[in-house]
Amino acid sequence: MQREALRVLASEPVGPYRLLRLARGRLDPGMPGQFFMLSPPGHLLPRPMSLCLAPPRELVFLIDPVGKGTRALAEAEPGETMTVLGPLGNGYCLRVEKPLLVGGGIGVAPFPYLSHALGEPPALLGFRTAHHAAAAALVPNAEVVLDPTLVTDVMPSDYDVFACGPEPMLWAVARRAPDAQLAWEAPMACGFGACYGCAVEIGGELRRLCVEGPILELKASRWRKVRRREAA
Amino acid sequence: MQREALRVLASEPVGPYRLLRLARGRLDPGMPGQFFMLSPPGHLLPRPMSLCLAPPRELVFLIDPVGKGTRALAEAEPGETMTVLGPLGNGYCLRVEKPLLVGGGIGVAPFPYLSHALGEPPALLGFRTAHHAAAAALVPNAEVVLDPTLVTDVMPSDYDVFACGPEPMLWAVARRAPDAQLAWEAPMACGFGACYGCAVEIGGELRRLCVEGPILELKASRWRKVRRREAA
Amino acid sequence: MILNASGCLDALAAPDVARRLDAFVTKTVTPLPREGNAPVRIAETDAGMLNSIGLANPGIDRFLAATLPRLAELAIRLWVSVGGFATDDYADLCRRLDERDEVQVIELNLSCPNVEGPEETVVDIVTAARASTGKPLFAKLSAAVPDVAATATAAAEAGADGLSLVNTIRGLALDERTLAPTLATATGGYSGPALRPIALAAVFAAYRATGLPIVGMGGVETGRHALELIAAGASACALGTVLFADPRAPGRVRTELAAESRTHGFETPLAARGASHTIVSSLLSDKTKKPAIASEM
Amino acid sequence: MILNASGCLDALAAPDVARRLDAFVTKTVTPLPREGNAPVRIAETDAGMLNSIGLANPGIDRFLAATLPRLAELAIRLWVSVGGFATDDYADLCRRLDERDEVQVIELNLSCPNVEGPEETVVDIVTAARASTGKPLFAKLSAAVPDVAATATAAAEAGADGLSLVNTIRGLALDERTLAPTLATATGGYSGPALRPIALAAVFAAYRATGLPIVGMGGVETGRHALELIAAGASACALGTVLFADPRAPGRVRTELAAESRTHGFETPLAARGASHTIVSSLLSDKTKKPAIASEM
Ligand SMILES: Cc1cc2nc3c(=O)[nH]c(=O)nc-3n(C[C@H](O)[C@H](O)[C@H](O)COP(=O)(O)OP(=O)(O)OC[C@H]3O[C@@H](n4cnc5c(N)ncnc54)[C@H](O)[C@@H]3O)c2cc1C
Ligand SMILES: Cc1cc2nc3c(=O)[nH]c(=O)nc-3n(C[C@H](O)[C@H](O)[C@H](O)COP(=O)(O)OP(=O)(O)OC[C@H]3O[C@@H](n4cnc5c(N)ncnc54)[C@H](O)[C@@H]3O)c2cc1C
Ligand SMILES: Cc1cc2nc3c(=O)[nH]c(=O)nc-3n(C[C@H](O)[C@H](O)[C@H](O)COP(=O)(O)O)c2cc1C
Ligand SMILES: Cc1cc2nc3c(=O)[nH]c(=O)nc-3n(C[C@H](O)[C@H](O)[C@H](O)COP(=O)(O)O)c2cc1C
Ligand code: FES
Ligand code: FES
Repeated sequence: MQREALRVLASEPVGPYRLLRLARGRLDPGMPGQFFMLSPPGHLLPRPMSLCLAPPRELVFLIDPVGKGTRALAEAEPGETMTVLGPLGNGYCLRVEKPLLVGGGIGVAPFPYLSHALGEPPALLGFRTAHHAAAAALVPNAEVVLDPTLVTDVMPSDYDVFACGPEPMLWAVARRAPDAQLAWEAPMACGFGACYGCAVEIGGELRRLCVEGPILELKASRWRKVRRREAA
Repeated sequence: MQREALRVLASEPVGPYRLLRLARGRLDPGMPGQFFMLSPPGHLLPRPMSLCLAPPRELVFLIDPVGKGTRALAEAEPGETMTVLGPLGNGYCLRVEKPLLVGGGIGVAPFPYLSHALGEPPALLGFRTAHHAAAAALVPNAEVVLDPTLVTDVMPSDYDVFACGPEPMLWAVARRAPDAQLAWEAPMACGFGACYGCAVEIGGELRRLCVEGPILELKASRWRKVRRREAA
Repeated sequence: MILNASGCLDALAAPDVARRLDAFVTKTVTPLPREGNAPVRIAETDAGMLNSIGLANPGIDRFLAATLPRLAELAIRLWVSVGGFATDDYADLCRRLDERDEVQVIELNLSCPNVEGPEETVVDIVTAARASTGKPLFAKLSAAVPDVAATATAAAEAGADGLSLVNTIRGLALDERTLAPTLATATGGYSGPALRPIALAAVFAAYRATGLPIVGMGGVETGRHALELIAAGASACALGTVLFADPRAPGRVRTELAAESRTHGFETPLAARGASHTIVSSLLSDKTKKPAIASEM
Repeated sequence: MILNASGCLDALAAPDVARRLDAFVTKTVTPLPREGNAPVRIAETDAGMLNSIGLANPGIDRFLAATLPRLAELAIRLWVSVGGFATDDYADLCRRLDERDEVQVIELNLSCPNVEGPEETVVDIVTAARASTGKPLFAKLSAAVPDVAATATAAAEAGADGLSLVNTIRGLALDERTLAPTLATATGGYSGPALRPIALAAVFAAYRATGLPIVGMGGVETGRHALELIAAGASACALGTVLFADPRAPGRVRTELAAESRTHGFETPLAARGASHTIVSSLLSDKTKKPAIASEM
C-alpha cells in the first residue's frame, strides 16, 4: 500500500465516461481487479477505482461521473496532481482455463488490464446505449449487447467467467455461472480496512469488502449480499 | 446598499500592501470613509474595506494582507470576479475649513479618495518602515514620518483633522485634536447592521460600528472604546 | 416559507432585505436591556463562524415601546424571539407580547450558548409560556443534547405549536498567531455550513417524533439546502449566517427552492415536506422481509 | 502523543500505520459480537463525513482470545475502547481487561451516537468501571450535551483518569437525486473538519473544569490542528477521519506539530498545553479593571 501525489497526464472522453491518465510515480499497478483510492480535489474522502490500463509509467482509470466525487475526478485537468493510494484489495485469480469477461456499463473498467493479463480472451459487454458502448473499444475481442438485451441472455456456458458490473447483473451471472469471479462494489471511505464502511454480507456475516474483496466467488461460501437501498 | 460580482482588473503591489482594482459595475462609490464588504474567494464571511480610489468605472482598494481573508483578497487574479457589497456606513463629513489628513500604516487606505474630495489638502502619514511608506505615494501633498517618530509628535494644531490608523494612534490624535473625525475598525461579519458583531462602546453603550460609524467624532459624546484584546 | 434566523438580520437597519422574507424574526428580546458580550464577538472558521454576541437587545420595555411599532410599519409578519434566565422571565415576556396585535408568533429561545442557560427545563418554560399567551409558540431548541427527539417531544407535550431547529453549538477558534481565543468570551456559538448535517438530523428526528411545524435552519445557503431541510421535515426554512455575506439570499434561495422542488417532482416546496421519511419508512418495512435475492441463492 | 481515534484504524489490517502511533486505540469492543448496522454506512458531506458503522466488533470473548494476542505482537501501546448498554456491561468489560497485561489503558465509550445509548449516567458507568479495574480509565465524551464541563467533572469525580474528547455528533445526509437518507440508518455520526471548533471548545471547557489528561480529537488534519487542541488543554491528540484519506497522517502530523510548536515558541508540543488559557485568564482579570484609555478620556 503506497500513497503518492500523481500528475494528471490526460483526461479523455470515452462515451459518457472519462479515461484518466496519471503518471505512475512509484506506485505498483497491482493485479487486475485490485483498486486504488483516488482523492478528488476538494473532497474529504478518496473514491475507489479499479485500474483500467497500465501502460509503461502510467496508471489509467475509467471513470463514470455519477456523483460529486467522480465528477471532480473526471474534471481533473492535465498538469494538476491527484493523490492515489494502492493497489488495494484482492484481484482476480488468473489461473483459469477458458476465461470469459462479462461486464456491464462502467463495469468494463477493470477489463482492459485484465484482458491483457489473460491474453485477450473473449469478452461480452452490455451497455444501456450505443453512446455508453464506446467504452467497449478499450476491451479486445469484445462482443457488445445493448439494452434491452442482457449479457446473461447471450452468455455461453462452460467458461471461467470474470464479471464486473451492476449488482443485478452480477447476481444473474452468478446464477448461470456459479464459479464466476465477481467484482463487487460498496461505498468505501478508506479502502484499507480502517473504517468498516464497506461492509457486505459474506458467508452470513457483514465483512469488509475492501479486505475480503472486491473480487469474491459465490461458490466459496453460501453468502448473500445485503441489498443496497434502491433509492426511490 | 448594492451587491455585485465585480471583475478583478488588476492587483498591484504597493510596498507590503496590494492595490486591488475592480470594475465598478453598477455600484456607487459612496462618500470618502464609507466602506464595502469584499468576499474573499473560499471564505464564508466578507471583509470590510474602505474605498481607496474611485477612477471612472473602477473601485480601488488598498489591502494589508494580515490574515486569511485579506491574504485571499490580495491574491485575487485579474479576470476573476469578486462579490462586493456597498457602500456602507457613514463617511467623513467634508464641510470643514482647514482639512488635514492624519494616518498610519494601512490607515492611509481611505485617504486617496478623501484627498481628492477635499481638494488635496496636506496629509501627515506615519509608517513602520520605508517599505510600508510606499503607500504614501497614493496620497497627494503627504509628509511622511517613520518609526520611532509618531504622527502626533509632529501634528500641527488648528486643523480640522481626518484620522485613520491603528487604535493607539487614533486615541493619541483625539487627545490632541478633540474635534477630529476618526475612522474606527472592528471585526465585521455583515457591515449592514445584521450581526451585532462590530460592537464598540459609544457614549457608554456597546453599539454597532457599521451603523453608527465607522467615522466617529469624539466630541459628540463622552465615549470610550472597549479595548480590543491585545493578543499575548 | 422563508424566514431569517433570529439575530441574523435587523429589519430596521435593512428593511429591503426583511421585506423579501415571509416573516421577520427579531433578535432575542430579554426582560432587561443587554449590551451583549465584550468584543471581539465574531470569528470565521474553516466551515462556519463563531459568535458571542450575547443577546444584545433593548429589553422588553424599550422593544415594545420603540422597536415593535417601527417594525410594524414595515408591514411584514413578525415573529418575536424571547429569552430569559428563569421560567418566570419567559412567562412575563409572553404575557407582555400577548397584548400586541403586531406579533404573529412567539419564538422561545431555549438554547442560546452565549448566556448562562435557564436552569429550569424546556418543559417548565414551554408550560409557563403556554399559560401566558394564546399566540402560536415555537420552541427553539439546540442540537447539543443527547436526544433531540426527546426534547422536541417534551416541548410538544408542554404545548409548543412548532419548533425552530437548530440554534448554534458551542465552538472555539484560536488566533492564528497567538493561540489565544479569538472571541473575548473564549467560546461562542458555531453556525454556518458545518451545521447542515446536524440541523438535518435534528429536523428529521423532531419531525418523526412530533409532526409539528418546524422552522429548519443551520447553514442554509442555497435552495438545495432549503429543500433538504423540508424533505427532512421542516415546513419553513430560516436563513442565518448566509445573510451576512449575501443580503439578497432570501429572494435567491426562494427562486432556487422553487426550481429544485420542481426538479425533484414536487409542485411546490411544501409538497416535499417529509419526503425523506417516506423513503425511509418503506425501507424499514422492507427490512422485515428477507432480501429477495438472498432467498433465491 | 499521537493516537488514532477509536474505530478509525484496524492495526491488524494496517500494521505499518499503527506502528507510527504512540498508542493504538481499538475499535469499541462490546460484550457480545456485533455485525454493525446495515449498509450504506458512510457518506461524505461538505465539511465532514457521516458513519453508522454501529460498533461492528467481535465481542469481548473473541477479542481477548484472538484479537488482543495478535495486537500484542505489534509491540505498540494498546488502548482498548469498550462500550455497552448498561453499567454492568462496562464493569464486566473492565474486569475482563484488567487481567490482561497487554492492555495499557481502557477508554470508556460513553457517547456513540449509532447505538441506543446507555440509560445509566456517566457517573454510574465510570464508578462501576473504576471499581472493576486498576488500569487507567479514559472517559470518551460527546460534545452533544448542554454542558460538557459538567459531564467532564462528573467523570473526573467518579474516578476517570483522563478524558477523550470528542466523539461524533448526530448528522444526516440526503441522496443528491432521491432526497432519501444516504445512510441505511438515516442519521449517523458526523466527524471530520466541521467538528474542529466543537472539539476545541469541549477540550477547552473540560481542561478548565478538571485539569485531567485529555486526548483531543475531531477533524485534526495537520500539526496546526493538533497544536490548537493542545493549546486548548489536550495532552495528546487522536487522528480519526483524516486516516481514511491519508494513512501517512501519523508521521506527517507529528512532524508538523513539532515544527508548529517551535514556531510558536514552545520547545515541545506539550509545553503548549493550556497556552490558550493563560492568555484568557490574564484577560479576564483585566476586565475587572477599568480600561486604561477610558479613564483617561
Ligand atoms: C472496488 C471498487 C472499484 C470501483 N471501480 C470503479 C471504476 O473503475 N470506475 C468507476 O467509475 N467507478 C468505480 N467504482 C465506483 C465508484 O467508486 C463510485 O461510483 C464512487 O465512489 C461514487 O462517488 P461519488 O462521490 O461520485 O458519488 P456519490 O455522490 O457518493 O454517490 C452517487 C451515487 O453512487 C452511489 N455510490 C456511491 N459510492 C458507491 C460505490 N462505491 N459503489 C457503488 N455505488 C456507489 C451512491 O449511493 C449514489 O447513488 C468502484 C467502486 C469500488 C468499490
Ligand atoms: C470599516 C473598515 C474599513 C477597513 N478598511 C480596510 C482597508 O481599506 N484596507 C485594509 O487592509 N484593511 C481594512 N480594514 C481592516 C480589515 O477589514 C481587516 O484587516 C480584515 O477584516 C482582517 O481579515 P483577515 O481574515 O485577513 O484577518 P483575520 O485572520 O480575521 O485576523 C487577522 C488579525 O486582524 C485582526 N482583525 C480581524 N478583523 C479586523 C478588523 N475588522 N479590524 C481590525 N482588526 C481586525 C484580528 O484580530 C487578527 O489579529 C477595515 C476594517 C473596517 C472595519
Ligand atoms: C451573529 C448571530 C447572532 C445570533 N443571535 C441569535 C439570537 O439572538 N437568538 C437566537 O435564537 N438565535 C440566534 N442566533 C442563532 C441563529 O438564529 C441560528 O439558529 C444559527 O445561526 C444557525 O443558522 P445558520 O447556520 O444559518 O446561521 C444567532 C446566530 C448568529 C450567527
Ligand atoms: C468510521 C468511524 C467509526 C468510528 N467508530 C468509533 C468507535 O467504535 N468507538 C468510538 O469511541 N468512536 C468511534 N468513532 C469516533 C472517532 O473515534 C472520533 O471520536 C471522531 O470521528 C472524531 O474525530 P475525527 O473528526 O478526527 O474523525 C468513529 C468514527 C468514524 C468516522
Ligand atoms: S473501505 Fe474502509 S474498511 Fe473497507
Ligand atoms: S458588522 Fe454586522 S452589525 Fe456591524
